[in-house]
Amino acid sequence: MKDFEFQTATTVDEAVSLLAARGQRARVLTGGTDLIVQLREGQREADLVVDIKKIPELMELTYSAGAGLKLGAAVPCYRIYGDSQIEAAYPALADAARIIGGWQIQSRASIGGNLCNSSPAADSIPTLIAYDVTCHLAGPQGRRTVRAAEFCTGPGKNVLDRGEILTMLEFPAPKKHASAAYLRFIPRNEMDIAVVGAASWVQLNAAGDTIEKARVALAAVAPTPLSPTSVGEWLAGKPAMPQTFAKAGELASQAARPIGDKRGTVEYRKHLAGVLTKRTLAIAVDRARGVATSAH
Amino acid sequence: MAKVYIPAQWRDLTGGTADVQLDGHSLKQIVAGLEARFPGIAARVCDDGRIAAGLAVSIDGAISSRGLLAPVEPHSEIHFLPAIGGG
Amino acid sequence: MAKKIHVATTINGEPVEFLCEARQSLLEVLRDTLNLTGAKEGCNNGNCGACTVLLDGQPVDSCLVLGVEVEGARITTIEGIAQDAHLHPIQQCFLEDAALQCGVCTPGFIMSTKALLDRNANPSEHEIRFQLSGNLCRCTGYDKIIRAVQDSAKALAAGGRRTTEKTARPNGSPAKQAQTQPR
Amino acid sequence: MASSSFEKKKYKVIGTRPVRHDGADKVTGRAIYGSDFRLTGTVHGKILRSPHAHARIKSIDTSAAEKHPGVLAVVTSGDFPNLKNKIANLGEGSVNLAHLGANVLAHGKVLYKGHAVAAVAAVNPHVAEEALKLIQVQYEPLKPVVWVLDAMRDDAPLLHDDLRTSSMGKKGDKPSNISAHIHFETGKVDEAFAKADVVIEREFKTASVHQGYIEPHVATALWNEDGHLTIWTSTQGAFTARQQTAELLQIPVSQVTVVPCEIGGGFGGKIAVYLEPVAAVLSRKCGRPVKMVMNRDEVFEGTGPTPGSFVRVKLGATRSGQLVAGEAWLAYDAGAFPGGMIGPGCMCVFSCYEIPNARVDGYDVVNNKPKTQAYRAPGATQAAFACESVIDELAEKLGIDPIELRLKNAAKEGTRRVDGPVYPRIGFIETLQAAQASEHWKSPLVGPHRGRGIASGYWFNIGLKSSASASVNPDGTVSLVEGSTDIGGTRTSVAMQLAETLGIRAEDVRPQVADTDGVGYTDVTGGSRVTFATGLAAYEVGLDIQRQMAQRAALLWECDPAKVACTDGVYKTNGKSIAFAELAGKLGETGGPVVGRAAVDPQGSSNGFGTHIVDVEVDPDTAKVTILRYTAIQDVGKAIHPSYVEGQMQGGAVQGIGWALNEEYVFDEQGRMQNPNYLDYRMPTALDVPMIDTIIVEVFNPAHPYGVRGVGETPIVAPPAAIANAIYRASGTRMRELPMSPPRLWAAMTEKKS
Repeated sequence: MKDFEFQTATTVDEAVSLLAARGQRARVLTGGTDLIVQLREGQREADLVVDIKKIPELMELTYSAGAGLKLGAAVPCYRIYGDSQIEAAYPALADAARIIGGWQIQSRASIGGNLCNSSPAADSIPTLIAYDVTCHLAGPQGRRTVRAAEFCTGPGKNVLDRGEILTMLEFPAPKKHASAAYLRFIPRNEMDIAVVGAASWVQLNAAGDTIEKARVALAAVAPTPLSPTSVGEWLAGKPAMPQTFAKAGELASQAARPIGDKRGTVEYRKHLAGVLTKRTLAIAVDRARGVATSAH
Repeated sequence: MAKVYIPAQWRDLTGGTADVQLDGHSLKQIVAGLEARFPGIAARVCDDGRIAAGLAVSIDGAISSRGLLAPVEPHSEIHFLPAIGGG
Repeated sequence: MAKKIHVATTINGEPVEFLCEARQSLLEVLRDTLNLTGAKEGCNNGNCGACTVLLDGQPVDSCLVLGVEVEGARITTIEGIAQDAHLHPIQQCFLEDAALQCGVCTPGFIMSTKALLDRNANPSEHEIRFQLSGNLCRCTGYDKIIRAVQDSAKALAAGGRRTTEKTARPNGSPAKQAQTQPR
Repeated sequence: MASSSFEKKKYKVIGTRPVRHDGADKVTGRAIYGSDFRLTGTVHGKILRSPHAHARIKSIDTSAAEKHPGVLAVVTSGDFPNLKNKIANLGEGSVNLAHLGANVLAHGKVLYKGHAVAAVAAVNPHVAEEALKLIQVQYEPLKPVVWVLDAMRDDAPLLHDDLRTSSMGKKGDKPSNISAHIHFETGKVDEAFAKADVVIEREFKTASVHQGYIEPHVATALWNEDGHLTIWTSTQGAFTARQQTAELLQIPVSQVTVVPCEIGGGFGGKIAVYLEPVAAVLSRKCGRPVKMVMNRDEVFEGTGPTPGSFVRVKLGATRSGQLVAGEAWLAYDAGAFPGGMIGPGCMCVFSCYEIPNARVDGYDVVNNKPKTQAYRAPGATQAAFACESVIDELAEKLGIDPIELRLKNAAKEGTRRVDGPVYPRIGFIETLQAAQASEHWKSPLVGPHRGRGIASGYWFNIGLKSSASASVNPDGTVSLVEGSTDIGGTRTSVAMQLAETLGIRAEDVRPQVADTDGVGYTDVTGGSRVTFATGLAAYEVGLDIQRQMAQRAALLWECDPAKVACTDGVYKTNGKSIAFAELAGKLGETGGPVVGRAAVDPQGSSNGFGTHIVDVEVDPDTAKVTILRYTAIQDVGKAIHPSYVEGQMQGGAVQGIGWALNEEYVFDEQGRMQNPNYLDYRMPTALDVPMIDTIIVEVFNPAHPYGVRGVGETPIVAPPAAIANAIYRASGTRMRELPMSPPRLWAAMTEKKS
């Protein structure tokens, strides 16, 4: 691989000014599990690599039942599922964090990095969309926020401007009678890229028998992670039962607009979008009712 | 006499004969005997004085590595086969 | 030629300093600069785990870490596992359980196993398989590796000594060996 | 050679499970594999590879690369001798040197994406890679042909203008991509089919798969000032690597020393040379040791997958289940150059059964894929997938238990194979009986979407040449030197046979694998031959030492050496006795060192049969297959070190599971591999398989003193068919294409539903 200059930033401002000066020729390093591969294989080139893991703000991981979760953009995945409180409050986040690569990858890779890599097949992004996460950005023009659903703009593309970095992901405080789940389909049982991924978030009524509100998000069925609002809207007010999940699956299947490639055909991906939507809804509803359910 | 099986693809030279009895103490002698009876067949067996590449000779059920020098017993059974390799 | 950067780190408990180019991976530095060739390169893109080392206690693919990133870090490699001229119980169990054939994936598996047993002293078979799924082995079919991990857990629980009883076959049946008399 | 007394003998060493001699080095990271070896002053080589699957090379301009700072040498095929179509015999098979050379560095044409075109040596691998980008190659792209049946068509693009079909030595009259046609025929096939009560004919396809060894290819070459070339490499056979390299460079073999480093897996894929000759020429040009290591994508794109295939099998049987007729038509990829695995494919397709009337046609077909190489029972797995699937279907149609049907038709001693030869004592029936008696087969499989499958497999297991020597140390230990590179514990399985012969402990033999100057010629570690043939050499070394030791004892006792007997390592005569170790301490005073030696060349194959049972569950929604339980049963003759025998069976089974379910080369329309990495070329992880139960069957092989048959290859043969048969029982869908990956199985299940 081509050599590059390496800088370690210790403040957000320092990172932003280093990156802004070089534009597209500068790359951000967090866990490196995408970037190093891309540089090595020539998919990306960089004159400057800026390590942002030493910025305290980006390594922050704080949770409270009232304020929700603040997940620094560079926090590695293992710290998420290693925290039982966070796992209990955001089980779909733990579902995703646990299956991004193998354990060695999870020791390094961050959810923020997964989002910024902006792969349509990224495992964590449907979960961020389902939880309606707010992305905090910092750039030469100052700070701003973007909803997770609006972050990605194309395969490998996103809303980040020149010199701008993701600093933190803010998860709304968990609500009563609400929960979520993430599942992906892969041919192996680990170490694979999602053929299709699906995250479902549901808010049930107090009795736990009706879905009041829902969000479904899908991976690898469109150029960006897809959040078919039609599915969520249809689910509102429906009984929380298998027939409902199956019908929602059909809607998700219709909303999916995948390509056929080495990982799966168009028909198979559309079909899987339905299967996984159905299954994640069932798990999310169980969890919302307080039944501990593993997605793996 | 050794019994020599003629591969199906060589029977164009033997008028369809599928096996013959031949005298010989070595494969070299057997091949000479074959050639005497079925002119042209030696060119299928040998290349440059050795067993042709891609060909193996089985004598009494065992693939021989001794080429034309392989010993042949009075009641040996001889087959010509594609060579095998292993992983 | 590219400029080199000075890095100070700790490897297997000893302070180490080296110079490297920014593009060099930790794996390259360990192998080519520091002559610690126990970590192996199998794929160089984080998919096989043969280069697994512990970085501040966490298992990482050293091919996906830049040498310049480990400034101030603590690194443990396969060379740092055996203590006082004795094999680590995990190494001993891998040996005795014949959990290696070609052996090229073995250092990575041992490092991941150590990381696992450091956190979970008694993992289930499923947990072992899940946590080791970032390490590929092409020779063994994993059976004997999983048993070696189970035996390592027992050995560590017994204070590092190998317990006499090897991990039982599934369904409690001993390894079967059908004898057939020649006719 | 073998006496029946051995068959009943109780062994002291054989059948035990000592810790392997190289074990400590391998669990501490100290063992020196190819890429761990480094000489002072080493520089690094990298290869430029073709982006096209099929193209003519119009020009190569290396001038900019040569000027790049840090570059020491650049080579192309022009730096190699011009090799004519000379056939070199490599022991296990032969090779056309012109083809081998053109595979190492392309001449005139590139024949697959990843085909090596030029190479650079530079101060480090990064600089070498930079220099590769500066080499200007002008290509004239040609239409590629990838699928084997497409390549056979009359209008297919031709890879080689001069290639004509060889039918057992008879050449075709026009250029073709079909390099060979094999034909076997026995009995009256058409008549027998006409009379059969039941006839089933099916077609099968398999994708290209790779051996997948974790260690990439690597070589370090030093062309010394005195003209001697030394190569440190990772190879299955140091002597064949030496011969190939010498032939390609047109230098005498004595001018080349190949040092086999520890090897990180091979499975058939590390027999052909790729890097060795290139590193050698780079070293000659720059006067420095040159080390070359492939990246993983180079391993996938530039080294040998095993053939993708198309196979048609037709079987005819009586109502009672007697096979009366068989027909098979097989077309296998050869890849870029002729000489694939079609021969063994044809010989193995019906090798498990006695079929009185049968016809087999096979075609070796060149196409725009990397040159195919052996992979564990090369050619047999594709054939068994077809035959064992049809057998299963036949059993179902006839309402006969699949094991009973196999037992009724099983090959046994005296069975004449379709290709002609007659089997000696073999153990196929015993594996079927062991399967029948197994707890797995007897226990019911419950639950929806689950099914149990069974299939059998065969591989020849070869003999070939092995050399060994051993010297007795004064402390009673023995240092053994052998030539078989140790990929999976064979130092120990060979040493154990020497220990058993001498009556000493396995730990008292120190085995060492020597380089090509340190030991007599030894063929590759392959063909399941090392424990058999090198083990035989070790046994004969033991007899040689024993004879000499008896002479020394006779000298001490002033008696006739013929009067000295040896049992279990104790030498005795007339009430006097001396143990091996004590006698070893007296060698200095009785005539000096004792060195035993042996060179063997056992003829024939030892015939390994296996039967596998598998339980699967098929997800009815996603068509994903989960392996629930697996049992591998095999006749190994004699298990020298049972742990490593089990390990071979387990490893082979899991490779077979990968081949069955997910592994495949995915090509785009331009013939470019889409998945040259471990993420998308999906080998099984630990989480994808259960424990693999093994049942070792021991039917003594009369051709070996301890009855060894070899074990490594047979276990990969049965799994795809066994899993296909299980999937059918779980889902009602018969899969006739590998891999049976979720998208493919889902499509088949969906089609069946509609």
